[in-house]
Amino acid sequence: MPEWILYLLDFLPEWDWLHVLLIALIKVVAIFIPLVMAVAYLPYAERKIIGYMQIRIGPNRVGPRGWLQPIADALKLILKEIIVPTKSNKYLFIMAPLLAIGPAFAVWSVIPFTDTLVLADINAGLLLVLAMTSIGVYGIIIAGWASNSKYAFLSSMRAAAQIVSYELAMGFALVTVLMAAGTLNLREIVLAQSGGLTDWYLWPLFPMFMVYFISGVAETNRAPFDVAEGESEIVGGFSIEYSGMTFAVFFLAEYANMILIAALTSLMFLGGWMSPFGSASDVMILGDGIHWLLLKTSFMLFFFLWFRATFPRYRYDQIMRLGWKVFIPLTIIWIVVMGVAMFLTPWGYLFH
Amino acid sequence: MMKNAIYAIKSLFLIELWKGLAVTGKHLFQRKITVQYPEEKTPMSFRFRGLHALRRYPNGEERCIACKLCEAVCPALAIKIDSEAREDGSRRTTRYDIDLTKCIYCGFCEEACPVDAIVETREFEYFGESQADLYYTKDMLLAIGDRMEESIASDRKQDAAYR
Amino acid sequence: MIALSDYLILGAILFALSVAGIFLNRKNVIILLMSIELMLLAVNLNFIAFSHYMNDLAGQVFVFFILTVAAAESAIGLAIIIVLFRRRQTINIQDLDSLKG
Amino acid sequence: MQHTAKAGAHYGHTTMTFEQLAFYFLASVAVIAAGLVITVRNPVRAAMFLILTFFTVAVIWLLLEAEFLAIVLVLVYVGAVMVLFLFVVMMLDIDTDQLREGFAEYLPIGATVAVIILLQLAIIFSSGPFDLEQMPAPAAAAADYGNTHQLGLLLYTYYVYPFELAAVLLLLAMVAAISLGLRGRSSSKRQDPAQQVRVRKQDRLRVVKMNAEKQD
Repeated sequence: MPEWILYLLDFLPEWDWLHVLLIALIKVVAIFIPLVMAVAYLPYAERKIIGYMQIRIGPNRVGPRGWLQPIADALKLILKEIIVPTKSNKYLFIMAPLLAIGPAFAVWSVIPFTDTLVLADINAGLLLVLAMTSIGVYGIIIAGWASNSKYAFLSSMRAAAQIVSYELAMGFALVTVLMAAGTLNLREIVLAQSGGLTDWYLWPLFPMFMVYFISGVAETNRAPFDVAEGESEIVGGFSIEYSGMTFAVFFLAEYANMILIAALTSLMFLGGWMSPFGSASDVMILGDGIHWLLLKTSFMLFFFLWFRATFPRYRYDQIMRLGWKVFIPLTIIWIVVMGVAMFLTPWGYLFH
Repeated sequence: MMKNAIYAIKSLFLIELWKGLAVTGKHLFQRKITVQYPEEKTPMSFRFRGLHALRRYPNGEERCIACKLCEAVCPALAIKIDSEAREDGSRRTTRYDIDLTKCIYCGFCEEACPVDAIVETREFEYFGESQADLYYTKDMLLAIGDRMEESIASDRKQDAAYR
Repeated sequence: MIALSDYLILGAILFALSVAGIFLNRKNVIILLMSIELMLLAVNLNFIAFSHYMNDLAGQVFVFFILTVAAAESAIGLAIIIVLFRRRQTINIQDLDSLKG
Repeated sequence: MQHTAKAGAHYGHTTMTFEQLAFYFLASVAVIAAGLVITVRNPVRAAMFLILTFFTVAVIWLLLEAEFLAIVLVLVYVGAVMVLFLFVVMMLDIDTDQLREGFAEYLPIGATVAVIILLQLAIIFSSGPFDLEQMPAPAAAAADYGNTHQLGLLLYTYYVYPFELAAVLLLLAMVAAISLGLRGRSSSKRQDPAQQVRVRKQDRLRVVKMNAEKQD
């Protein structure tokens, strides 16, 4: 915290709580603004990358190479009218986007960006992440129900069942990480992976890495698991009745969740801010630092977009089968095997 | 047995999925084929069916003889024709309207016309701010014909060999 | 500093509200289930407050078990409600009188 | 550095600490939300207010340094059980008006009973043994104190049998709920994706070779 901010705080009334609140607020804003910028530019990146994969060039009209496209989109969405359907449940209809975006941003409070740069370094950070992501489902359920539309309702039912199912696989995959690291604290999980490329949990837990990331794609309702949007079958899903700002907020929530899953994957399995060259390399850019986390997160985000450009949509019952009958048994068996290996066999060092 | 084993291995390592990703990944680096539309345009066939036009003979006489074949053949019922005898006794239209919001650009009117009066030009960049703007009357169609006679004639000439 | 009595009174208010809820929504099984959840929450709050002020984790262990039981209870309760609704097309308690003796 | 020391000195004579403010704010939100749970007309809104109650109480538990249980409350209740409630409320076509009959009729007695319970409890709780002198607030835990760790140590040693019993209970509940839900659903057009995926061309398609025949 810079000195001058503390100095400014000194002019305020001498209420303890006000200082605590203001300092927390400043920190929150410092995380929130770059995050919102990233969320705004992710759709642009998506359109560009998917365009390139389809041998197109994507948006290139607004600003040089289309760089101002997100701003134009945001302006358009802000200026549009918010239409509330006549027979909808008005309060819940307006509240649903907030319920969707709140948890998506709240989780960032425990994400460590570097060893020291973390808003709330709490011991049960991993649990908090799981708890917060599980709340995100309410926005979708309430949106579908409050819209008073068949398509929206069907979609919200689909989305809710899908999110709840894949949360289990995700949680179990993370249990293997915490078994290996021996802590629930996200910062310490990353520190346990220090050393270099070969010390990341990616290698000993490779199947769990795959399960976690694929579950993450399903959890965020992204292609090829985007049956909740399903333009061709349920005409746009739970956000069908939303327009203008309310739709934009859903949109932001989806992309914030994507970034979150990518960041968590890099923290859990790819060594977070750790340099792949190990601590031996002390050259400025090659050493540990926040840029590695950003790089890894972008890399995982690229996979999200790549999947969307490649795979056709799954059928709903196949999605549920994959979650319940493949991923959850796989993770449970892996946990048992790993536990036995760690404590009863001499190969336990593989997982530490 | 062997087949099942191969199948199991394939699905375990997500072989097919990686193949799919490889295809899209390869395309990421390919040369893009997007045409920058208003500045660049794709080549266009001389048979392109765009905005309609009514043609005249070189001496200035309008070709249409009000036979109403186009009106009859139009599947979208977009053409409306009224006719009357002119002072010199020849049969000519008093009204020839095309509702472009109904037209499906099938080209049947062109095919049906015995005197090559109604034709479809290559022009497709036109617009209207209201539906009424897309209701083209005889004068407007004749004006288009006058304006584009050159390209219309050359297109017909190119096409003549295949008629 | 917040006194233990503050937490206990908050628990008492929540408990009293859930008792009132059972009186007021006598016919709606779902709201009844929600009231019971609320009641358990009030009890859990007391357990945790005591555990904190007496420096004894046993209270939290108890809360853990209460949460388990409550989750099981609501899962089975909701399953029963669904079966009931499928059969009788209602969840009004007063209509469920086919076993009157 | 001097500066922060000065700021710290101010904290001594403030009227209200952040903790107190947070507690009273959260407590009032929890009470209002709980009141709305039992009075709103729409069951979906009741469920949403119950979620709000759970959430605020979870944050109050954080004040009590029970972080594991607070997060579990959010994870299990808000994240799973209340989703189940919402599912049931939304799927069932409930006639709310009929279910609200007798609300006004039972309001006096319900309120009376609630107030009596509340008064009794409040008199006991505020009578002395639970105030700050008799029961001082324990010192804030050290930064490296892991509530989850401590609770885990206790659960897997002293309470290991009850813990296993609870696990069995949950399994039982799961089996019971699934078997209740699956009863009498033979009409559903269930498909087996594994079989569908395994279908090969030669199972379904037969190419027939025929000689061309001359027509008359």
